[in-house]
Amino acid sequence: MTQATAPVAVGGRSRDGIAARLAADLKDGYVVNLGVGIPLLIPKHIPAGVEVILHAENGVFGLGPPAPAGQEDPDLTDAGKQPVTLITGAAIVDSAMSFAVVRGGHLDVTVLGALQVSARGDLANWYVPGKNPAVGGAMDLVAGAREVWATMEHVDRAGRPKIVPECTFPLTGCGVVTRVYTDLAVFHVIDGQLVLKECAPGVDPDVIRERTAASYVEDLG
Amino acid sequence: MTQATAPVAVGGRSRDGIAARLAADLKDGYVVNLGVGIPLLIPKHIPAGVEVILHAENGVFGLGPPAPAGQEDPDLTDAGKQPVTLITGAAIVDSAMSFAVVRGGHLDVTVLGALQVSARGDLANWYVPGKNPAVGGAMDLVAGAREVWATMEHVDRAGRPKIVPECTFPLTGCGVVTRVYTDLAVFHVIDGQLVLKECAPGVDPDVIRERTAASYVEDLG
Amino acid sequence: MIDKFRTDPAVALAPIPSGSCIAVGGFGSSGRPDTLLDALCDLDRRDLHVVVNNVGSDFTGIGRLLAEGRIRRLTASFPVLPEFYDVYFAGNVELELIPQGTLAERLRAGGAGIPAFYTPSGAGTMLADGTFPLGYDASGDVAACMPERERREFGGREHVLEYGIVADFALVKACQGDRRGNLRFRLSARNFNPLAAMSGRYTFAEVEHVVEAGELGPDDIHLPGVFVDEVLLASAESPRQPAYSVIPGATS
Amino acid sequence: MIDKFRTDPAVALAPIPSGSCIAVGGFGSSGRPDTLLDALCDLDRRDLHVVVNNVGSDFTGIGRLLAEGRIRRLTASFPVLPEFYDVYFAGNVELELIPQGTLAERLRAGGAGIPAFYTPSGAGTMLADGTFPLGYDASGDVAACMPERERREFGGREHVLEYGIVADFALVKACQGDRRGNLRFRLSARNFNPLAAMSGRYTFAEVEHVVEAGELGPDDIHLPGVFVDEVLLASAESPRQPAYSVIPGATS
Repeated sequence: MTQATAPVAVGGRSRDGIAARLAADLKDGYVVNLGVGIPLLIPKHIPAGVEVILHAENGVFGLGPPAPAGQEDPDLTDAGKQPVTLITGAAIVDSAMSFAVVRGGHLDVTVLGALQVSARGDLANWYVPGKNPAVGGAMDLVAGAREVWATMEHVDRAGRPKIVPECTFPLTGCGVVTRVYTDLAVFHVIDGQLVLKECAPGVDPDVIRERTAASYVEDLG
Repeated sequence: MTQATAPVAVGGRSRDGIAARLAADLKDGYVVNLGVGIPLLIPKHIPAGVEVILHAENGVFGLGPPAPAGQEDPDLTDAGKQPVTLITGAAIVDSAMSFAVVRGGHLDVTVLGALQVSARGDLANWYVPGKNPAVGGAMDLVAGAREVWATMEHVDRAGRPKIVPECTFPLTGCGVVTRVYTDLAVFHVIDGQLVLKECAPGVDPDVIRERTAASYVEDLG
Repeated sequence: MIDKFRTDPAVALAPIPSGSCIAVGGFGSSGRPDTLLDALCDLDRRDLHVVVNNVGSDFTGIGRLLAEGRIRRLTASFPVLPEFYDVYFAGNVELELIPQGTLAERLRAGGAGIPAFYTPSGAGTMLADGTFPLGYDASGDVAACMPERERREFGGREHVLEYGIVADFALVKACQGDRRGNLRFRLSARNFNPLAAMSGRYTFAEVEHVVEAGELGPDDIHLPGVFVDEVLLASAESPRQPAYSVIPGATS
Repeated sequence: MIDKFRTDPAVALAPIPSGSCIAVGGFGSSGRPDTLLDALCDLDRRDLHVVVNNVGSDFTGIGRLLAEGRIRRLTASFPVLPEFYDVYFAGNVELELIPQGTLAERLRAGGAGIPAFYTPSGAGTMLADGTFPLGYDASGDVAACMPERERREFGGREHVLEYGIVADFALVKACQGDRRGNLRFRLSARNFNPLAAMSGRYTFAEVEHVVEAGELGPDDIHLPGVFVDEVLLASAESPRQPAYSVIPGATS
């Protein structure tokens, strides 16, 4: 659609590559909530030997893969209303308990797609003004999870940076993002300050700098 | 012990008689919490055909009679830590849910013993200063139940009225009592005002007046 | 004897007047009480304030209420159905958009006698600062906004005050129910159902299976009957579920 | 692989320092985690802030902590044990006396990320007005009172503000537990256990029966393992329960 203004290709990770890079940071025993988009690519990249409990906000701890064709159960869906399966030893709770876990800080990581992330870790991911507003559990997840990892393309389809000094889209939460995984880089948010920790293979730090509107510190040690 | 100052006998109901009179006002389907003392005499007086769900604040809906000797189960006690049984179709919940029911107004009646009831329905029943303080669920019960029925002897062992203008013992709740059942009378609290509704058989209204320190309205229709 | 079983949804729901606030369970079509929602439509009730997590993706259930113009205000986290927004932007329905966890907690709080609580969810966003349009007028301008939330810091962090929701009625769905109103749900169809039931001053439950008192063990009841006033059998048209799959050893 | 099973209570609880705030499940001796409480005593931990509904009636469990002088402050609704009050009035332990429903809700709130909520329970009483003695000095005078609660009207009725309790650790007891920490309780031994577990930043559960993952069905788990960090087998000295009695048709 916007081919004319599309950014020049600079290498970096595919969407699956972003998911795989992030999955490598998941630790054994983590309880993890995955949003839609790139986060849904993560399960197949979780390293062997790492057992992660996937949480669905509608009350499932221990999501399995999508239900095989013909075995869909209308009483067992994920937060996107897709028929799913359970792992052995999964637990079901009601929605208040599901969010008690989230808000109470018992979720290790929530991985969310993002429209924008600001220099101090503000997140905008729920609403594009003029479109249809819906929030779901996003604001609870970013307020409650111990870690909020945003995953996204580094720039939007028009080539505009998505890591910005201040979010221009409505906020999901203030200062909540702890890491950003993009096709080009991995940032951590440390003491309210974005820190570039990694460039994707073959991506030069200068390329990241010119495609990032927010100021950040480099710590590529 | 205090025989010398004990009140002159004036007839009226026995403790079992108070319990039976109160039990006659329980309606089919009521969910009822019973405190210690006279309230524990109520179950055996519940009229035939009236099904009442007895609640124990430690999470039981559907208390049965005390456990038969030799069949006590340490995992099944009432709020007084006594081994009990369950009725068919009883439900167990945790303590937060147990009090969600109470505080949320889903309990039809709580029946409590009382040290004092005031003219406007304040209740004192949890603490005698100088003794060992313990509150349990009393304050939640009086704050939450739709009806709070106080049961007690009309006067204390020294003959002092227990229905008083203002409670002198520490309050359990303000304006919470909706009925009072004593050996001599039945009062309702209507619009913050005590109303004498019934004299016990053979008890003259004058006897009630002289043994009641609080002002009240008579409506013996 | 306590017998909360009723047979005719139209008779059971007849006391619900137009204009009521009704909490409804379900997450999409999963655990949604379609038998009761259909009966409410057939009774021609209007001007309803519906509290439900989402509208769903078609014109069944909440979608039918919407399509028939019966909803005055929707309190939800994720409306989804595009036609809902058409009606919203046209000024024909109000939308109170609430973070999902806050919505669940508000329903529970209302049922639990907690008039208000503080939560970090939504602090610093347009769902708390009084700028989110509750409704539009016929010319497409914002007619009213959701009220600004009271703010307060706890532990150095901003929180907002949210109020318990006490609905006039609740409509929920369960897998099993007995004559005392004890309910047991199945898998993720549980979701908002226990909370909507708690929130209702008067609660109707449709169940897929009517069971004898005692058939549900005391430790197997998800919601005690004290929260439920009437129990009806779900219509046979409601989808029946096959056995769900457990993937042994799968971790994702 | 997630394996929360531990075998030695002394090793498991060793990281709990003296001075900790510890939430404990149980109602009297029912559902009380005596194996863990004994281990804590054997580890000689002192100066503890214990949050538990009641002390019990003898010198086992919480009573042992008390008898050995390990408690600095007790947050409870119903201490009961006369010897507790001797220590309280002598100025050797503080008592934060909380209505039982408020205590349960405060534990849940702390675990659920709700920093504070309003409740009508206790409004207008000495447990809310700042006059209840938190502790005494050696000469028997009141050294400090419980703080006065903030008050606020909702619906024309006075309520008090109560804070969520986040305990450093929680000790709870369940009937069954699996390697992921999923727990199932039995009858009224459930009581405060799920709430104490939620409140703890780090939670230890003793279980009467260790079960395989999957042995507890997804709808049969009372507390999901996400709230539990370590699972230990209850000591064989803990009382085993006979089958409880259901009185068919009994209504009282």
